[in-house]
Parts: sequence; C-alpha cells; structure tokens
Amino acid sequence: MGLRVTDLSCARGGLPLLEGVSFSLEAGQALVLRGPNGCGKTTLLRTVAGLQPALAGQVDLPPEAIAYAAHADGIKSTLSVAENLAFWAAIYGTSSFEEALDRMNLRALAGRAAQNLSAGQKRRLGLARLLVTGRPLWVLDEPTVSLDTASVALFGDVVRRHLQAGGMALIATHIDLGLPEAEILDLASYKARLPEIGAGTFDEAFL
Amino acid sequence: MGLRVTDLSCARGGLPLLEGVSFSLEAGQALVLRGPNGCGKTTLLRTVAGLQPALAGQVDLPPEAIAYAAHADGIKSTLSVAENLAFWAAIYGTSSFEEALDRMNLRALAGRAAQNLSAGQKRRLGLARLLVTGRPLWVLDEPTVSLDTASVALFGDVVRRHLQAGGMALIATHIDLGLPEAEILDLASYKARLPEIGAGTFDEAFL
Amino acid sequence: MISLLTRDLRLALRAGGGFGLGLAFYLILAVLVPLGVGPAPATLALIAPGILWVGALLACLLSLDRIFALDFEDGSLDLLATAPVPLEAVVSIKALAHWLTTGLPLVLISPVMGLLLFLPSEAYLWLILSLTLGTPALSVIGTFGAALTVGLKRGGLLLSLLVLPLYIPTLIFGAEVVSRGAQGLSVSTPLALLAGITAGAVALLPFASALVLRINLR
Amino acid sequence: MISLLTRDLRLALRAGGGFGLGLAFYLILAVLVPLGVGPAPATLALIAPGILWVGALLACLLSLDRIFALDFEDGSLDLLATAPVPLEAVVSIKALAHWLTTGLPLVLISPVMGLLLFLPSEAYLWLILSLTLGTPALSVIGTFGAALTVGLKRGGLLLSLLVLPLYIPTLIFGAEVVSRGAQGLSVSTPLALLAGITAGAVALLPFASALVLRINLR
Amino acid sequence: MMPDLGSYALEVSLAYVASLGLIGLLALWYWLRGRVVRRQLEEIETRRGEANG
Amino acid sequence: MASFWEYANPLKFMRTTDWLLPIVTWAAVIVTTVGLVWGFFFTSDDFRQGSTVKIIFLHVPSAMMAINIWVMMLVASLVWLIRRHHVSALAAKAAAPIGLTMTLIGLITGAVWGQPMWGTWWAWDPRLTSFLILFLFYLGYIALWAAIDDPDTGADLTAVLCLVGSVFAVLSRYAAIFWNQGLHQGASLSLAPGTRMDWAYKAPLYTCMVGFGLVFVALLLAGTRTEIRARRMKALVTRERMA
Ligand code: HEM
Ligand SMILES: Nc1ncnc2c1ncn2[C@@H]1O[C@H](COP(=O)(O)OP(=O)(O)OP(=O)(O)O)[C@@H](O)[C@H]1O
Ligand SMILES: Nc1ncnc2c1ncn2[C@@H]1O[C@H](COP(=O)(O)OP(=O)(O)OP(=O)(O)O)[C@@H](O)[C@H]1O
Ligand SMILES: [Mg+2]
Ligand SMILES: [Mg+2]
Repeated sequence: MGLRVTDLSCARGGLPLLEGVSFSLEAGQALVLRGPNGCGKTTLLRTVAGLQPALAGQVDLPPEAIAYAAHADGIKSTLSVAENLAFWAAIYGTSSFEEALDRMNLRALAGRAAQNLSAGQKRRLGLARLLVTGRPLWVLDEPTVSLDTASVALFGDVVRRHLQAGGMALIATHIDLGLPEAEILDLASYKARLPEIGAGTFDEAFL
Repeated sequence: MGLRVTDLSCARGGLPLLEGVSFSLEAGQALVLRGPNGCGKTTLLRTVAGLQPALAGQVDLPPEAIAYAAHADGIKSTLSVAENLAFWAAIYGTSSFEEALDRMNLRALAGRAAQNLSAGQKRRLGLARLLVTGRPLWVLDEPTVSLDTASVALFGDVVRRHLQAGGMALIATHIDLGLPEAEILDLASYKARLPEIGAGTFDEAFL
Repeated sequence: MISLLTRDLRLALRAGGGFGLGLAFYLILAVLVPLGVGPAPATLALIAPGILWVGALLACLLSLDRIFALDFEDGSLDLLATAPVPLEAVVSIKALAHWLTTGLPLVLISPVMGLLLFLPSEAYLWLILSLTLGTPALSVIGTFGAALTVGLKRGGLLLSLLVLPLYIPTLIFGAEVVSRGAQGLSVSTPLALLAGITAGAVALLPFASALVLRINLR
Repeated sequence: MISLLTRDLRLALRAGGGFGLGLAFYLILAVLVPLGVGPAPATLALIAPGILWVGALLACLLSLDRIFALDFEDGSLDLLATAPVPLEAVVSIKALAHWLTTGLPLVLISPVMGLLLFLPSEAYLWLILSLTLGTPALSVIGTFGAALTVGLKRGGLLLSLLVLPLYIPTLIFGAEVVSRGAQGLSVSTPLALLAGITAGAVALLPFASALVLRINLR
Repeated sequence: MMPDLGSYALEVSLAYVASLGLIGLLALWYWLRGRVVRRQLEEIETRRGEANG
Repeated sequence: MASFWEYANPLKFMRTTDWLLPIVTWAAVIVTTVGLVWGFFFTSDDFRQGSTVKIIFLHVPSAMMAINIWVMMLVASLVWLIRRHHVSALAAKAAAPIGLTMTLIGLITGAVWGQPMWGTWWAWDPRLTSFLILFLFYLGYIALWAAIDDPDTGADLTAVLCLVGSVFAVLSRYAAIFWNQGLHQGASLSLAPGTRMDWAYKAPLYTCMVGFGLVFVALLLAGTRTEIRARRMKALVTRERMA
C-alpha cells in the first residue's frame, strides 16, 4: 500500500496555489516538501490529509490511513502528558501509550500538566501522538519547530523506525531533519498559474 | 549604555530554574542563548524583559529600553499587515512603519489580513514590529521558527544593521542564525541547585 | 467513544473547565431578577415559570462555546476529524457531555430557584419534569450552533444570536408546562410537544452538526 | 493611547469582533421574556424596568471576556505591558472601548426595548438616563473581572460568577430609578447613588485591574 | 427526654439536623482531606529521604 | 518578646498548632454541645413563636460567623498583600469553605424559621438579600482559588478580589436597605419589637456563639495545616520533577 498523488491542485482562501503536483510514496519511504514561505506546503498537507477538498487531481490513500500533525498539537493544557496520550490511544483504538512515552523521552514528564511544559516539551508530546495512532502515513507540518538538537535527532530516529516498519512519512520543513534517505520535493516549481482571461469574461469560478 | 545582568536567578511555576546567570552586552553586541528544551531560556528572557520578577540578582537596563518578541507575535488576525504595524508604531511613538515593511519584505502583503498569512509570513510580520519599537535592546525568543532560508538571511541582515546602529540583541534559539559575530552562552551550566533541606523543616518558601 | 466522553467530563471538572458555573449563573439570575423587578412575592410568583425557563436557557447558552472552541483552537478538532470515529458520534458525545455538565445540574438545582422566586408549590414537579425533558434539546441544538460558529474568534454572541431563535419552541412549551402546572391545568399537550422536540432534535441534529463541522474545518 | 482605542474599536467592528451582538442579545431577551412569562401587558409593564436593567447587565457581562482574552492569547498583552504606556491607562482605554461598543448601543436601543415590554411612557427618560449613568460602571467593573480571569482558559462563566455580585449595587439603583420614574416618584436619591458608584468605580478600579493584570502576566 | 416541640416540631428538628449535618460534613471533609494530604506528604518525604541516602 | 509575625512561619505555625489544635477542638465540641443542648432541651417556648425560638441558637451564631469569617479573610488577605506571609494567604483559603457553610446554615435555618414566622420560606428582605450576596461572594472566591494553578498567583488574585469584594459587599448592603424595608429582626437581640430578650435565652445563645467561634477556629487551624502541607507537597513535587 502506498500513497499516490496525481496532478493535485489545491487552493487556499479561494485562490489556487499549487497545481499539477504528483508524487508517490511506497512503504518505507519518506518525502520532504520544501519551498519558500507561503508557497502552499500547509495547504498541500491538509489536502492530502483529507481536511480540505482538492481543486483537481487525486490522492489515492484513504484518510483512514493518515495521521496528520499540524502546528497546533491538539494538546489539552489541563490534562497531564499521560492523560493526553491515553486519550488519543483510546480514540485510535491502540492499547498502549507507554512505548510512545519512552520513545519521545517523556517518561519523566508523564504526570505533569501540559500547560506547564516548555515549547519544545509540548512539541515532543505532539509528536508522541503519532506513535499511538498506529497509522502508516505520517503527514507532518514543520515537526521540529522549537526542538533542540538532541530532540531533533530523537525524532529522526523515530521516523526512521517508522519507515523501517513499513510506514511512510510526508514532511514539510525548512530545516534539516537528519533524514538523508528521504527524497526532497521542491514545491516552488508547482506554483499555480492563473488561466488568462480577458476582461469581462468570467466563468463559474469567477477567475 | 549596555545591558548588565548580574547573578540572576529565575523561577517558573514557583521553582528556581536558573541561578547565577551573569553576562553583559555593550552597544553593537549580540548574545545567543542556547540550551536544551526546558532549561529556562524563555523564563530568562521574560525576566530580563521585566515581565516576571527575578528571584535574585539584577538586570540593570530599565524595561523601557527593551523590545521583547515571544513565540506569540501579538498579531491581530482581522487587521491587515499595515494596520498591525501602524498600531505598534503609534504605541511606541515612532512615526513610520514603511521602512519596516520594506526591510522585512512585507510590502506585497501590506493590505492582506493577517489571518490569511502563512506561518512564515506571520513570523516576518512579528519581527517587523521590532523595527518600529525604536528600542536599543531586542530580546528575541526563537525568532526564526517557520522561516525559510531566504527569510532567515533577511532577518540576519536586519539584526546586523540594528547592531551596527548601536543596538543590542539577546536571542534564544536552537538553530543557526547566520550571525557569526554573536557570542554564545550555554545555559545548561547555570541550572539551579536547590538548597538541601531535611524532611520536616520547611520555611516560607516551602522548599 | 467512552474515552471522549470521559475526557470531556474530566476537562470540565478541571480548573477553568466550566463545570458548576452554569449552575452559578442560574442561581445568580434568580438573585438578579428580584433585585431588578422588586421584592413583591405576588409579582415574582407570576413570572417565576417564565424566568426559570429563560434562565435555564441562558445558562445553557453561555456554556455552548466551550463545546468546540477549545478543541478547535488547539487543533484537537482537526485531529478528531481525521481519527477513526464518525464525526456524528463525536458531535453526539459532545452534546451529551454538555448536558451532563450543564443541563443536569440545572435540573437538580431548579427547586431551590423556585423557592427564591416563590414558585407555587404545585408547579415544582412540572418544573423538574419539563427541564429534564427540555434541556437535552437545548444541548443538542446548542451543539449545532456551536458547530456553525466554530471557526470564528469569540463567536460567543453570534452563537447566541443563531441559537436563541432555535430555542424558542422549547422555551415556549417548557414554560407553558410549568405555568399550567402552577395554575393546576392539564399539562399533557405541551409536555408531549416538548418531548417531541427533544426526540426529534436528538435523533436528527447530530447529522447536521457533523456536516457543518466538516465544512468549517476545511 | 488614542491608537489603542481606535484599534480596539476597529477590531470590534471587524468580522467576529462582537459589535452589535450585545445589542442582539438584548433584543432577543426582550423577545424571550414575553414568551416565557406570557403576553399580558400589565404584568410586562410591571416587570419592564427590572428586566430591562437585568438584560443590559447580562448583555454587558457576556461581552466581557473579549476585553483581554484575545490580546492575552496572541501575546499582545505581554507586548502592551512592556510598551511605553502605563498599564492603568491601557486598562481604562479597554474599559472605554468596551463601553463604546456595548454600553452605548444598549443605551441607544433601550427605548425600543421599552416599547416591546410596555414600559410606561413616563419612565423612558429615566431608563435612558439611568443606563447612561450606570453602564460605564458595568464596563469598569467588568474590566476588573476580566483582568482577574485573563489567564484562565475560557474563564467566561467564572468571570460571570465573580462579576455579578459586584454588579448588584448598580443594578439595584439603576432599576430603582426606572421603576420610581414609572410610578412618578422622586428619583433623585437613587440617581445620585448610581452616579456615585460610577464615579468611584471609574476613579479607583483601574488601579486594581492593572495590579491584577500584572500579577496574571508574570 | 425529648422536649415537646408542639406544632413546629418538623421545622425545629429540620433546622437542627440540617445545621449539624452541614457542620459535620464540613468537618469530615476537612479531616479526610487533611489525612490524605498528610499521608501523601509523608510518602514524598520518605522517598526524598531515601533518595538523599 | 517574640514577634507575633513568627507564627507566620509555616514551621512555627505547625509546631504551635500541633498542641493547640486538639485543645481547641475539644473546647469547640464541648462548648457547642453544651450550648445547643441547653438551648434545645432546657429553654421554654416563646409565647409567640412557640418552639421555633429554639432555632435562634443555630441561626444567629452561624449568621454572625458567616460575616466574621469574611472579615477575617479580609484581614488575612491584607496581611498577605502587605507582608507576604504565606500562612495568612493559606488561612484565608482555608476559611472560605467554613464561611460558605456558615452562610448556608444561616440561610437554611432562616428559611426554616421564616416558614412558621412569616409564612414564607424566603423574602427579599435586605438582610436576607445581602446575606445571599455574601454567599455568592464566597462561591466566587472559592471558585477563583480553585481555578488558578500557581499558588502565589492564586493568593494574590484572591486577596485583591477579597478587598474589592468587601467594598461592594458593603455597598450592596446599603443598596438593599434602600431598595426594600424588610421583615427581618433589627440588630438588637430582641425577639419581638419592644421586648428585650430574656436571660433564659441569652445565656445559651452566647454559649452557642462562643461554641461556633471555637468550631471555626478549630476547623480553620486544621484546614490551614492541610493547606500548608499541600503547598509544601506541591513545591516538593515540582522540585522532584525538575531534578
Ligand atoms: C433565610 C432567611 C434568613 C436569613 C438569611 C437571615 C440572616 C440573618 C443575618 C445575616 C443575621 C445577622 C447576624 C448578625 O447580627 O451578625 C440574622 C440575625 C437574626 N435573625 Fe435572621 N435570617 C433569616 C430569617 C430569620 C427569621 C425567619 C427570623 C425570625 C423570625 C430571624 C431572626 C433573627 C434574629 C432574632 C437575629 C438576631 C438579630 C440581632 O442581631 O440581634 N431570621 N439573620
Ligand atoms: N485563510 C486563508 N485565506 C486566504 N489565503 C490564505 C489563508 N491562509 C493562507 N493563505 C495564503 O495561502 C498561501 C499558502 O499558505 P500556506 O500556509 O499553505 O503556506 P506554507 O507553504 O505552509 O508557508 P509557511 O512555510 O510559511 O508555513 C500563503 O500565501 C498565504 O498567504
Ligand atoms: N507555567 C508553568 N508552570 C510550571 N512549570 C513551567 C511552566 N512553564 C514552563 N515550566 C517549566 O519550566 C521549565 C522552563 O521552561 P522554559 O519555557 O523557560 O524553557 P525553554 O528553555 O524556553 O525551553 P524550549 O526550548 O522548549 O522553549 C520547563 O522545564 C517547563 O517544563
Ligand atoms: Mg505552513
Ligand atoms: Mg521557550
């Protein structure tokens, strides 16, 4: 089972941003998306995750196989680290979050309320959630923001193990993740060109 | 005029985190703070900026000389980029924000509502605010989060010009900022050690 | 699903979670109205059924924005929408949690409120019965409104504006049950209608809410 | 300072800013009460002064959490606290902005509400006057409450619980002015007391609010 | 021994039962919470003592 | 002479209350029991109020304590704000639930008494009304403490709330008097207007007042001890986590 994205166009705020994006991922592969600020990485990831409809083209992996992690981590600040993870584990029907705690180096923080974590600790908790989803494709939007060097390396290991176990990862980032085996796709070249239309002629989509 | 921090201790959530931090900055200098996640960088910066009281020690630059930029940028999402900047310019009593727009490469986005910016564009707007404060010491908490390489370079230039004009900068970051002239201070060695107290004896601070 | 319910209840019970505050609001309203209207027992008894129902409705209303807004802000809603649970179920569970933390306490405290407003003693039974039957509808309808306004910063009062008209039938029949009860008249018609509204809302509205939520998330 | 005021007003007028919703809530309350209480004009006229004041108070209350919460969440409040403006002034300007977007519209629309609730014609003048004098106190007191609860996630209803008891003197005197006015009695004493409360609150509470805000930010 | 409370027996006994009940509940709660907190603190302090050698 | 403020040191406070608490507790139990038994079993019925007069032995002490406890919280809050002694902040925190309970008892006994005396459970009388408002202040105060995680922030905020709240509580009292002249007894210990209260009632009443005061002190000491322990526990737990 792999992800195949064919000729995808996506729009944000009613305006096409990217067009004709095609790529594919097989089990065990990772793809890093790059591109300048505002080129549409977040938009593309949300489209792949099924959170917004595509303008054209298709994504042929059902959303049920995808775990999405955005800037906002979905962390409840009044629940403890363990409670937060336990909740997501229950929702995804996977039984244990203990391993996730260990692998993201959160064991010492397990009983602490999430609101008392530092920026980087919060981020680690957000990433630990991926481990309890049990889903093959991880769609990650700038996952290493705020992480220190040691934590970036830790995260790189976690991704690598996920890939070795037959998983896939689609990652948008500006900085180096320490994943040399990942392919890189620069989105700058897929910038949408608006169809040229003379004044006074506008069709269904008003463009 | 310079910043002189002597023997500063700071606490978060009632608990001492750092102790005995001393450093000084002269006009034209920059200092980069490093340290693992959760070591207290944010706490130290907030203390220097006068947002929270120090446990001990002192900061001998008045808060009136400091411009602080945290993770949250203080951007109003329904106001346009220009309106956001104009507001801060008015609050700091500096007249013009036009130059800030140009220097942070925001001219093309000036009329756009802030909620329609991408993560990196928002960050650029947050940094542009520094330029309108007209204050000598910039206190920055992970300023380059979400920025692409070109924007990081742009930001590096902006900081360099600020330093050349006699300004100072105190920056917490995990990644390389392209500011080779800045000194680096690793906070890991200032971790607070709590005084050892036997069971059953507790004083005012309950420790 | 159970884990979602327990999480929501636990969040409500934690600091700042809002449990008990609907209650407090209800109590406070019962204090304010006499202070505004004047202390005469006859007047108060006359308006008590209406005020008690309007108060319950407002207490519900004020806690609606908690249903989704926090989950939206911290991204949990995006994650729930991509999680292996149907969004209709999520919405229903959220409505249930809202009722358990708001509607149910209101029902339980309403006799005290009746006392403060000199509600005639025959009406107490009907007050409790009508609130028990009616508040689930308030929660379900409110969840729909909350789903509609989820993306808006502090949509709180827009939410009120949208939801209040939808609350009107429930209010009318609910207050009618109590005031008829107070006068010793037959209450079966408004009671049946009230039950009908609740049953209909509980059965159908979650689908609308889930739909609207999906639109708001994209 | 002026720029802070214009920014706050502009934010209120933009989408989701909440302007007009206090108003809408007030109007809806005037619709709900007759629905709950029953349509008899005599009853309604009797309770109109109280209900109008309680409504104004609730409409104010519901918009309180906007005063600081948004600025806290996006970090503006930290920045304002380090900006070259005294926090006391910030707090006062915020209260003023709240009054301009909530209190003032309530005053202006109140005659319409009087009409809906059959307020006696002699009372209109007093209704407007008492609201004009009283709503600034509501805004200033509310700002204090908002400053107290600023760090708490959705402190909305906790805020109500804290602020409502503080509103009670204002409510009593305000409603008393209107109901005495409606009966043609002398209103000078409650009016003077109302003005006194407002003057005291406006003069002193901003210091408490700024203090509390500073505590919450650290 | 029980005094004759006349026609107000219900009211008077209700007042006494409710008041003493409330005070009793409060006292019970304070006592239980005090015990729990004391236990927890002791546990932590012994743990600390061991950790310190 | 040792300064009074020494007792604001948690350790000193714990040591002192170690021996003081049992004494106060026993005194409270004994005095209250004596007062209530005396009032309930050994007073005669009033010629107008019948046996309901016995409610006075609960009602008046609890109502007085409800008000006094608020005043005590006000003082403790001021001490905290000015001298920053943790024990006083924690004492204010521990006092609030007791005050709330006393208010509730005053309300309930008053309501139960009102039914036979005034023919109604409740009336919007100024004293009753301001008492109800006091109840709300207690609720708000407790809710604010519960909502805040950081202990010092909580102490600061609740202290300011207590100060501002006190001003408004007094204002409400006068507003309520202005708004409605009520049914309730005046402030002289008189049962019916004109008649002074007989010593047969006064003696057990005073005993009960002292008893309720002692009950408050005992609960307050116990509660403050618990709060101090909880505070230390919290500090230790955070400290452990940091290590
Ligand atoms: C819910 C109803 C009631 C409430 C909330 C209430 C509240 C109070 C309060 C706050 C006090 C003041 C205590 C002080 O002086 O510090 C008080 C005193 C008193 N109450 Fe009530 N009361 C209620 C009903 C009644 C009723 C029905 C009676 C008897 C007919 C009554 C008889 C008294 C007496 C005799 C005092 C002592 C007055 C004094 O200070 O000399 N109360 N009550
Ligand atoms: N709600 C919105 N309405 C309209 N336009 C938007 C909206 N959100 C984002 N945009 C615009 O869409 C473009 C793409 O945004 P997107 O967030 O996908 O960029 P990105 O590649 O993730 O950038 P970054 O690296 O800065 O996160 C940007 O130019 C942005 O200004
Ligand atoms: N509100 C709080 N209450 C208690 N402890 C807190 C609170 N906020 C943060 N902490 C703890 O204080 C420590 C320092 O946090 P701080 O945010 O200063 O770290 P940081 O150096 O900025 O880390 P990062 O690089 O992850 O941003 C962390 O261990 C964190 O868990
Ligand atoms: Mg992005
Ligand atoms: Mg940080």
